[in-house]
Amino acid sequence: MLHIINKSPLSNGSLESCLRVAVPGDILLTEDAVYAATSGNAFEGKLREAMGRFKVYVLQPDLDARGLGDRLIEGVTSVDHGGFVDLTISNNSCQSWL
Amino acid sequence: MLHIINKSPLSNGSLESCLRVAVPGDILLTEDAVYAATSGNAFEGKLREAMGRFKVYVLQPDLDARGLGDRLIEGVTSVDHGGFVDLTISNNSCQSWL
Amino acid sequence: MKFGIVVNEGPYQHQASDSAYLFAKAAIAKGHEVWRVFFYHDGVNNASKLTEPPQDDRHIVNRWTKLAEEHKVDLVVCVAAAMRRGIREENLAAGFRISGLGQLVEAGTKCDRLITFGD
Amino acid sequence: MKFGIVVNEGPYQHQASDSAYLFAKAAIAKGHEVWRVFFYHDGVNNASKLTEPPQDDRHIVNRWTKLAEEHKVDLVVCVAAAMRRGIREENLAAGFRISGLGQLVEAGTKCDRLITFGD
Amino acid sequence: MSEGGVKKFMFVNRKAPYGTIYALESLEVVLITAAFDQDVSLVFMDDGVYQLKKGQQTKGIETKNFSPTYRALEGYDIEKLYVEKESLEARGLTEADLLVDVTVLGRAEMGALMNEQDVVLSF
Amino acid sequence: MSEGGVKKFMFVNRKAPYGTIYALESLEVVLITAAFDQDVSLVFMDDGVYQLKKGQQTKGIETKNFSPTYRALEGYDIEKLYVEKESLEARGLTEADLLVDVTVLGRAEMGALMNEQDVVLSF
Repeated sequence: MLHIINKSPLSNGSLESCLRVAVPGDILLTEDAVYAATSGNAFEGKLREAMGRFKVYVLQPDLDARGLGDRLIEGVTSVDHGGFVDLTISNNSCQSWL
Repeated sequence: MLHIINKSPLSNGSLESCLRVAVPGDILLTEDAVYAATSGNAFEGKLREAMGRFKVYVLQPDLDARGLGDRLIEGVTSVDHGGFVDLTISNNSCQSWL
Repeated sequence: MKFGIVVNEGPYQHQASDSAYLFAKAAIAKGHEVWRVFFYHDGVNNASKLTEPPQDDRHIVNRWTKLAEEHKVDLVVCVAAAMRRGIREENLAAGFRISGLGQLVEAGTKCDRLITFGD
Repeated sequence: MKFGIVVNEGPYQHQASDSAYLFAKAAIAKGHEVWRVFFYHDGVNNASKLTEPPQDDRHIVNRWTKLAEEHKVDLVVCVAAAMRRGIREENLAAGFRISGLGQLVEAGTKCDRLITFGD
Repeated sequence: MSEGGVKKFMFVNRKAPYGTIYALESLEVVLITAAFDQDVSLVFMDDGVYQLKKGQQTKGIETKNFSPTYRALEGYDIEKLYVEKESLEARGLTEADLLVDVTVLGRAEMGALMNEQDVVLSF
Repeated sequence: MSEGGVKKFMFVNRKAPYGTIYALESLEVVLITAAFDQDVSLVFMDDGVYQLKKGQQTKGIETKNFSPTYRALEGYDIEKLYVEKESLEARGLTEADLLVDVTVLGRAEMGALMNEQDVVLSF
């Protein structure tokens, strides 16, 4: 299952809820959730821990819009909107943690 | 200053940000923030600590709507919408932590 | 006391508009003046006269109109936000008027208190 | 692949509608079908033909209309949500149609994937 | 996908009632989905567990109390209601506080159940 | 209130750009408020500090990049820009990452500044 998160982890609990409950699989960080994949962010430790269980992707156009293209945590995979589409296909289902 | 919070402390960081920054004064919990004033909630410890510095109010109609009228933490003062109006007057200014 | 109120969210989706209305009603009941309500961001959607909620639900738009009529509350819809969201003279409910952000600043300067309701 | 998309938020206020559009465009560019976009909750506000954003900004409503015309995407607006928010036939933009929640369920049953964009 | 065109639909409710409309509109689509003879599950986690709290009294906010609808779900053969244990505990609630009978699942069981679904809709 | 009908207006920005419209609409009302000769302060805290990040490139999301507007504020005599130190640090950012010169305040100083205001608008 592909888990899609769109909220900053420093103001909203969606990513943390996903990490607490979800069976390990793919996570895509979009919109304001891309901040979770930037180095130096207070959530970095939790994300690195999650990367042991989940494969983490970030939507690059959303990261670029926010001026953080050069801060991506190593090991997070960058995708464009086409890659987003591919992820929804390679997984049998998807869930948006709104 | 009256600080108005309307988000649940378990999904959103608004109340915590207010407690971190605000000069001690009055806090009014409205809408989904009323959950912060209920006993047994994981935020209870932080709220009790804040009550040493802030005077905490809760909007009773919002608490009743959510079926938690009987769970109010002792020491939190209940007000109705008229009491909300009075609080904006007894304070020189107000800030909504949206 | 003279109150200004800011509403940042549309009707029904968030509680903001309900909370703002109940605050305004309580202030008036206590003898205060609600001088202006400024509808900003998605708040402009409170002003659509095409709104038709289920019969057993509150009619948020008509409630504002009635408040304006009975208590001379000035209901101002932010023009820039309204254009972005399809609120214009042709679908504007009674009691509302469309104007600029200067009306919000004016509410800040002229009212004793300005209270914001949003998400 | 056959995709269904759900949009829960109105235009401009949240990024949801932008993200949904870019996803739809990318899916089509890869040769997939976007069978239906269902506009739910405040998402119905994407369908107002009265929308007029600043000239230097994207026109979210017209973008959906164009996508529907060029790629036969079925744009469905939830009737109950639309009534609550003042979206009706008279202010409905081209390419959209108003229908019931059954259309969302049908998208879930008939599409290979259903992706939700919201707040 | 399951046999005969029936899919597993899960409705994940993570938001408190009244602060936003999602809880109310979720109920509407759940009823329609059941009418289409799909396999329907409702999940309540995070602040969504508050939707099921007994004793909601909405007169003071002049809004319709829709919580009795949860009790009516059974009449539409919607019987799979799951609540996440950790979310309930973090809010000081127990099953006795809830309007309806539910199945309480630990977070791992909840995750496994989500993973089996064909369509997940979030509210 | 300050003398001569001038009030202290503070605009508190706590949300990230692009995910929601608040940052953009905040800029519009800030400019108008300055045009009305009021005392204008801008605060950036929590995810609001991200609004000032250098290097925003919005082509890939087909949305207007409004961040250059922060640089134009000075031309309208809007010079009181405050950033909360703790919010900046929690996001791994420093003053060198920001588009404009700001005054960095600790949380206590920020609280004291808020307390002096006549009108606080939140975005």
